[in-house]
Amino acid sequence: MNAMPEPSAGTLIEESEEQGSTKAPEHQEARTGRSPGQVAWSRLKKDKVAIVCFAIVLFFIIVAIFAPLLYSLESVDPLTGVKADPYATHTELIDFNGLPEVGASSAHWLGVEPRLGRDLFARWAIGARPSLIIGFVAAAASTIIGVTLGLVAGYLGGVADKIISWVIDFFLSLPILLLVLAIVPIMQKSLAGTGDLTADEISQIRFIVLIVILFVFGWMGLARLVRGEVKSLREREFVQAARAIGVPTRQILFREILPNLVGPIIVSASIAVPAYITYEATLSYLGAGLVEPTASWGRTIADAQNLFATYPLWLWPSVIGLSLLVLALSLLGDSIRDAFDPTSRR
Amino acid sequence: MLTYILRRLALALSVILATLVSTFLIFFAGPSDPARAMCPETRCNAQRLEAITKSLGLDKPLGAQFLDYFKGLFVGRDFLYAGDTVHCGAPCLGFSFVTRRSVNDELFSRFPNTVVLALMAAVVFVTIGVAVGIFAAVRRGTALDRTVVGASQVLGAIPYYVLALLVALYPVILWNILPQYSSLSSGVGPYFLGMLAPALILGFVTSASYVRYTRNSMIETLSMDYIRTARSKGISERTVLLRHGFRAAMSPIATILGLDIAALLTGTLITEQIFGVDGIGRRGLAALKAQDLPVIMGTVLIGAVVVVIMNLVVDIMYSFIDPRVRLS
Amino acid sequence: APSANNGGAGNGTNGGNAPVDQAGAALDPNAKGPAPEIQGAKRGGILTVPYASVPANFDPSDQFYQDTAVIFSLTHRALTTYVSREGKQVLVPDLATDLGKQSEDGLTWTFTLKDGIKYEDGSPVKAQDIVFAAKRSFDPDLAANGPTYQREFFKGGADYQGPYKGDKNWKGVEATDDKTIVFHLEKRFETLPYFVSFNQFTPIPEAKDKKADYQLHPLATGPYMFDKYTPGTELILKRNPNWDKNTDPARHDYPDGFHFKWGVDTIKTQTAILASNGDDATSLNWDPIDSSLIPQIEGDKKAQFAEGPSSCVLMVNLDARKIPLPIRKAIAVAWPFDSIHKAGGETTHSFSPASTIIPPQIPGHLDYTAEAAPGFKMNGQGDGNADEAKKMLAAAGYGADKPFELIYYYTNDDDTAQKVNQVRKQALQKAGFKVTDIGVPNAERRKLVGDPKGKYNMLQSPRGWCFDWPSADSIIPPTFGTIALSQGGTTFGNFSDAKIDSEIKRIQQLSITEQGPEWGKMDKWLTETYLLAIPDNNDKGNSVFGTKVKNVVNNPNKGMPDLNDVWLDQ
Amino acid sequence: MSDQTLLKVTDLQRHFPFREVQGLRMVRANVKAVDGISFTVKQGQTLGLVGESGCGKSTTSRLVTRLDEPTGGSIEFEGRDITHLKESDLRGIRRDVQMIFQDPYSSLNPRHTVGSILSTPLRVHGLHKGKEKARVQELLELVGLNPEHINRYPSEFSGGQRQRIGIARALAVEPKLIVADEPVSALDVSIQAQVMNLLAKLRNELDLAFIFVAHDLGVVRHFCDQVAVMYLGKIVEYGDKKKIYEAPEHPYTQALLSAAPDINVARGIAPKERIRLVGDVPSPIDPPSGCRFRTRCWKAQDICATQEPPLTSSTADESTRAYREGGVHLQACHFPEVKTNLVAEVERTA
Amino acid sequence: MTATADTISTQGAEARNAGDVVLEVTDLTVAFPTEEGLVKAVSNLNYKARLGRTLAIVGESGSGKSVSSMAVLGLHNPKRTQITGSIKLDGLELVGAPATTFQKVRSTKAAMVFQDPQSSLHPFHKVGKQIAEAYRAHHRVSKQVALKRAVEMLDLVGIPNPQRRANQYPHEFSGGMRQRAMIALGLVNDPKLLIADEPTTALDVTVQAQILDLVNDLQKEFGSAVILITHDLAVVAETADDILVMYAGRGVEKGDAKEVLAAPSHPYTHGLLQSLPSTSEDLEELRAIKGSPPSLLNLPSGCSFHPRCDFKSQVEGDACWTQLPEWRPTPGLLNREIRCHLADPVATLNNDEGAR
Ligand SMILES: Nc1ncnc2c1ncn2[C@@H]1O[C@H](COP(=O)(O)OP(=O)(O)OP(=O)(O)O)[C@@H](O)[C@H]1O
Ligand SMILES: Nc1ncnc2c1ncn2[C@@H]1O[C@H](COP(=O)(O)OP(=O)(O)OP(=O)(O)O)[C@@H](O)[C@H]1O
Ligand SMILES: [Mg+2]
Ligand SMILES: [Mg+2]
Repeated sequence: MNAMPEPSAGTLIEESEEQGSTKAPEHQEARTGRSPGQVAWSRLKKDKVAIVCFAIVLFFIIVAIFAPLLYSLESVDPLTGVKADPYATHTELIDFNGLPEVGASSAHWLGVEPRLGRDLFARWAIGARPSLIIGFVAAAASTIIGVTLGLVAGYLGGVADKIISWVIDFFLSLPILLLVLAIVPIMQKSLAGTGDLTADEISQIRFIVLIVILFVFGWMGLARLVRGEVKSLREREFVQAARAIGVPTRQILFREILPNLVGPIIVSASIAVPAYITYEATLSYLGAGLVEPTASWGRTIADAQNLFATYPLWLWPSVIGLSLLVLALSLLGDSIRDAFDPTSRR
Repeated sequence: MLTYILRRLALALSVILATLVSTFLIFFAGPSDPARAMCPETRCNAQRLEAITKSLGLDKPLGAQFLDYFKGLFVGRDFLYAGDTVHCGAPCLGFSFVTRRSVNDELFSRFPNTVVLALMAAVVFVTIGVAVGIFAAVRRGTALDRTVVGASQVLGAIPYYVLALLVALYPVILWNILPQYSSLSSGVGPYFLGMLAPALILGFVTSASYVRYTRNSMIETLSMDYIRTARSKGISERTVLLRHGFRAAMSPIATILGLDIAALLTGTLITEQIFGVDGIGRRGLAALKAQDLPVIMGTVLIGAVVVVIMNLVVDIMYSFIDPRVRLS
Repeated sequence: APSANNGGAGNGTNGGNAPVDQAGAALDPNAKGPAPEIQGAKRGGILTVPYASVPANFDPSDQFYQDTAVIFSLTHRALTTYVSREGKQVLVPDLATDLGKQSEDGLTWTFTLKDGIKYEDGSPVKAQDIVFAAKRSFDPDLAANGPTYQREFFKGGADYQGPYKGDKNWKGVEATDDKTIVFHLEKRFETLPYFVSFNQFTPIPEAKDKKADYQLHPLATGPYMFDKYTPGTELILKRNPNWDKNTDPARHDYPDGFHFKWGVDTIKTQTAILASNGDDATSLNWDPIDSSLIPQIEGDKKAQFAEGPSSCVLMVNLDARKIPLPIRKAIAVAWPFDSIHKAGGETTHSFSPASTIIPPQIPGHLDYTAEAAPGFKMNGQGDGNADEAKKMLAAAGYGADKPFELIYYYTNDDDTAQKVNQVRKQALQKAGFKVTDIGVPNAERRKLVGDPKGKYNMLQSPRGWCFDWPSADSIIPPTFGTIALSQGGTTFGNFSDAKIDSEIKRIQQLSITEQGPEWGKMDKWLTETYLLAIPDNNDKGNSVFGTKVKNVVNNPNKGMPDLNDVWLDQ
Repeated sequence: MSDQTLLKVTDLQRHFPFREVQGLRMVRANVKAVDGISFTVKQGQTLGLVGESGCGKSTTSRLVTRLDEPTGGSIEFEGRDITHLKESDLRGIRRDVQMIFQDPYSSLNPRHTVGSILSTPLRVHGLHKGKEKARVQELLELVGLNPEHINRYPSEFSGGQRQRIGIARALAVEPKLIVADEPVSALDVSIQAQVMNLLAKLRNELDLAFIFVAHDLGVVRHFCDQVAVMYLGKIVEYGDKKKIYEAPEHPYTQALLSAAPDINVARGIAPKERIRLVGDVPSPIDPPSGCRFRTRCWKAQDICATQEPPLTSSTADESTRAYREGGVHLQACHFPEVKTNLVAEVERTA
Repeated sequence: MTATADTISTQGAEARNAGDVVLEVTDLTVAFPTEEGLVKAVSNLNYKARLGRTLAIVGESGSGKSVSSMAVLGLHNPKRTQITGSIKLDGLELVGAPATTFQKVRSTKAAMVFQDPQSSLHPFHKVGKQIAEAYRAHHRVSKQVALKRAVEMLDLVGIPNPQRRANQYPHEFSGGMRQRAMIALGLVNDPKLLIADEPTTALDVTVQAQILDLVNDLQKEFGSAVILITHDLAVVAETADDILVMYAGRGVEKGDAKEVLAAPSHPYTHGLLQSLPSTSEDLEELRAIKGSPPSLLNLPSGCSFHPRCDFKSQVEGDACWTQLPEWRPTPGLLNREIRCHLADPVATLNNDEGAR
């Protein structure tokens, strides 16, 4: 029978009965041969929105990395005789009411900052850095915490689960914005001690404090998600099979369960990045974010909020930069989720 | 069911207690020194500082301070002030370091404003969010759907306070289309009208996420087997969508809604600040600037209690929405 | 009072309106009520006054701030008060029949109450009530933020703890009968008539004292009384039916009431008031004008803006113990006045550059401009000269290899202060100084700069000084006398010098009219000889008001308008 | 087939405790999923477990494979008590006792290739060191899959093929006993037959013992030597296949057999008697007193409510075929009665 | 089963003559465009359902049983489904009919009982209300009357204490009772056709027997046509009159149920029967059909079953993989049709059995 020609493709023939038969079964092309991650990736590559968003994010990353190179393209200011620098103040370009006397020019593509006369383009370009660094670092850190605690709670169950779930509930009950606003200075103080630190050092400490606070208050969602997933995965038969085989618990967690969480974890992390960026900007607006002389979009928006009519060049580039980055990141997050879970497709 | 409620109640209490202890430790044992913040700049000498420290009760050991605070919460406590004992009834949140007034007065008098703002905003975002979300779900995949979802995403990406500022400035101040906030003392009408602008923008921006929740929930519900059953009965598509789809799709939304309202009760801070609404968020922010610990703590505690209670309410409410939970 | 300006430590460049010269000073012991009508003034309407800061309380014993003083002058009458006459502030009797009678030795002052003065509830005001109020101002809890002159000058005042905790037999102030109040002093206090215009000398009936809660409704004696007060939020005043205008030489009662709102956003409020829609047309705000609105108030909204000097002078405080005089001069040469003002958000309407310690509105003000180096005038203007400062440093033996280190604290939880620090630091570094800028939260900074043993060598407390009454004896002694330093406080220069102290003592013995010119001379001498602090600017006050608000005039002693004279064009 | 006892289960119990508020009191209650069952499995023998949903079949499987810990009774494997062994001490047992699962979709980790799935047991137990790949390919061939598919993911295989991979995984450690929890329930008839054939072949070639859980009586009859019928956490009838099918004594077994639809009806051969049970299985939280089946039993009398019938050999009627042919046959009923005409018996016709 | 159907069921209904065709499906093709391509779930399906008779549709998972019957009630998303051919329900053409037509025929002319009663009943609505709603959708009656009707229906399907049960939620029902409630829901408007899609697959044997008995009893009382979808041939043997065997979206054999099962004439039907363990108890090995069903994205050319067919060598030439066999009567058998190229399938299949 097997000698029969098989002109039709697409059917699986399985040599089930004749043990030891060396004839290879026919290929079956309907079931595509890729892991779920690969499937998601190939879907993502076909998603036009995702690609555009990725390009935007990439653009901002490049801006951030090459910011000094970018603003060095501005020409020398004829009045001050120096090249733009995000930190150098030029009050000579400012009138006695604090407003710039120069507008946008080849020396200052976006003009200069009211009151201080710092180059706005340089500050805008370098201002992409804090957003991106805070977004990604805090997301990475909260992902690690969330996944670890979620895994432990979900798999071990019992007391560990009770404790971790309680901590999650506890954190979720806190009025986070207010608490964060209150804790930022307290934490900065305990890190920095009192006095003895210069503005630059303080601004660096503040940066770290912000990242820490953001992820300390941001891991619960993922932990809950992972816990739930692990709880259901733990009952899945392949995990039972691994246990029946005698695979040690740690290997079950990391080799059997964790790979199945890659999807939700990536999705959650991709949603966390824009959320943290937004949060940083909000904190800066409320005065608990980054401090001078750090250039950040959130800070610029806070500074410029009242001059958006009088001096629009100050506010809007940062608003647009921030909104565009957040939008691109969250659309990208959506695309990633869709790629992992096509049933939620738009 | 009763087991469940009792367990939730115990959990809620433990969370509140933990919030209490941890905020107390963070704020009171933390490195900031409110006495110094209080001490008048040029006249601050050692005795003066000591007197202030003493009058704030900060000279006692931390444990004793906590016990005092704790006692105040449950049975009230007495404060010594200007040679007089002032009684502060339970739940006593202490006395403001700055205004020397009872924190209860400070916060509870403002809480209604926050509640009104949050509820008005909730009305806005629930109406817009649910209506648009259902619309998008039913028209799933069309250009309209994509526009709605895209717009909600754009709205979510713009920093909220920029939008709020624009609203506060143009329609309210410059064009005078919407009235400015005014306190209840200037009349009920002006009060609610004045809440309109902050509630609208807060609600409108929040509705972005509700559009997406509702849409996703509705889409998921519409793929359920029981919707197919409903269709097979020969009832109209509208009935299928509303009586069968909507009902089930709304129950997860109700959960989120409860939590969001709870979150709004302490999260309207930016809105309150920008529109000058005299709520507890704004008061908390002012307390932060003045390092007025009892007020900060009071605000945080009220926030936590509200969240915990809302959580509880939502859980219990959920069990009424979903008979499967109710009777298990 | 110390300047409340922590952040900018500003100084100005080109002055806007010239300050009203010596406008703060005149006495009229014979003034009688009622106050003359203002031409064209109408009665009626509610004036809304939204502004940014939040008064901590309304206890008369605890008041020391200008905003509450302006509000209290609507509701409360003290022994004396000021009226504005042709731009000058004139001290007149208020509840008292005259400006007080001084004993021969100058250690006893006697005031007599007018007849027929009533509280808002109709009960009569008695001398005992004023005595009780004065005693109350000694309570360390209730009056924590109030002035402290009474402790320094009143007999036994240094140890007195007020009527609740203190010695029941204390006799620093007493009522000899229902109408007579007698002050017993430790030392001569020529300017006591000014001091008793403070709210601490408005009557409080002991029977109606509610201690901490009294502030919720302090009994009014002025044309208005508390209607509704929400601490931290708003205060609504209505007419007081028991105010008799015939006893009051200083107050009008044109509007039907006032509505104060606190903690508002300055820029939005000012924008709204300039737009004058609805209630905004009858609103007034006295926060410093935001620079974004300057085009408007210099343009077509000119009529909705008033400005004038305030009581504050700002200085760059140097620790003369740690910085030698040549270096102090080099700092003065290098100091980037303009940049600091710009970065601090100051505008031409918020200050005028100063070259003196005593502001122009004070009698005896001597207009001089000292030089830090030949040709380098210390007029609070310009952006400093780094090259010249470098040369001066080199002459003093400092250079790139051995820089002079300047150490100061600045507020790092305030955005403006951080920005100011940016430009200040850059300019000083450019001049060759090594700058150690220590950023701390504001509350922390206040403690650190108020400690004479602090690590800083400049910018310690005070940053400036706001006079409490229009006489230089409320400026020079508290800021240059070394008593403050020896008691664990800080002064301009943190400097202890017998010559300065004896000069202060000498002038204080003179009569109130003789003192003026002597203080003026001392001012010049202090700057030219010692340069303990670099004069920076005189603060200005301003008001922005709606189109229906009329007769807004700046009070040069307060930097704010007197609301007593404002009326609404309905 | 030797007579050596491999597994001995005595009075095995698994109660899942939970708390509940009743009135004003918090009470503890138990889901009595498995409530005292005993059986033995000898080398090379296959024990079938049948019963309605929720009667404790899966729980028993999980207890025997020690994926779950019993709350009472004992499990002995090759004479060794493994009832409460810790995970670390179970390694040996994990090699000897393996499990095959019901759902061919969830029983394979979608993130691992077939090669990795099959080499994990080898790695864990240190088997075939250095030659794992060859062994994996051997296993694939053993279960009738293409050994070249070693790098494919489970999603690339059909349900039947996946079940084969699951079987290969169980075989990888060369176990002595395989517990198969409904291994063919999720498969279509045509595929089911393939898998059943494979299992039968492996059983014969490797001399494996099986505990075979199924709810399809036909499948159990085809595959097992002994059958245990479970009802609400108890074994109600136990015996050689022939006895259970041809001469069931317990009313529940009889009802079960009678309820199963029979294809032979199409050939005009209908069983004489049809027993239809009413109602559903009661809750295992609060099982009926005495005989658990009494609430649905048509023979129930007062004694059934008060006294729990033990699992014993009935005083069988000598005339029954079952008695004549000998073999084990235990049942737990106060009023046992043999019924022989519940299943259509046909000789296969040509 | 003690049903008191005559009191409620068929009042006012037109006379029902057993054997009348209620549903005629002709050349039905249902395809779903997906990311990977067009899924042809059903191709060229033909069958008739008659009053008073039970038609069993059998086939392996994915063979298109559910898709074809859902097409009858128009339950596919019209935007994402391509349906061609003809579905005539009681003389009404449904392919291409507007939504309102479907609304009218659903529940009144044809009703459906789904496989999983747990997920097919709305968890938030009481059972009685759900049944009453279907009644009210087609009868202008008050809520109370509809609810009374629902209680009667629950009683009819053998739910004890129907009054109380009508007031409960689905999750308070056991699996068997839920399926009874679904049947009550299906019959509340007295439809001419009841489609039961694997109504017992999720149930235990003892409950399954109860439900199948119930369906049979009710059919006798209502005289309606029943389409019973299942993959359990034993169930077919016990309950169905007619049978349609489907493979990969196509019908392959149809005829009298008992006859087909006793003597199949299509290799696939034959293979299925051979795979059943119960009939071959004494055989060491079951005779499985090799391989597995094809992907619907890419059906084998010619006869879809040919890659798995043991008998294709007995067909002349390459017809099996080049030519789609048309329906034809089975040679030598009455009332039997198959789609197979075998010249004499009966003999061929008999030979096969004999050979073993
Ligand atoms: N982890 C658990 N906690 C509480 N109850 C459980 C747990 N596992 C199983 N049960 C209960 O124990 C009983 C027996 O369950 P089990 O899964 O062993 O049944 P089963 O015979 O395998 O049924 P099925 O045929 O449906 O697979 C059921 O009532 C089940 O609800
Ligand atoms: N909406 C859809 N989109 C794409 N493919 C579909 C859709 N609905 C069904 N299918 C596919 O159509 C085929 C036939 O499905 P159908 O549900 O009719 O099978 P069935 O015979 O009822 O099987 P089962 O016995 O498993 O219920 C399946 O392969 C299924 O995956
Ligand atoms: Mg099971
Ligand atoms: Mg189906």
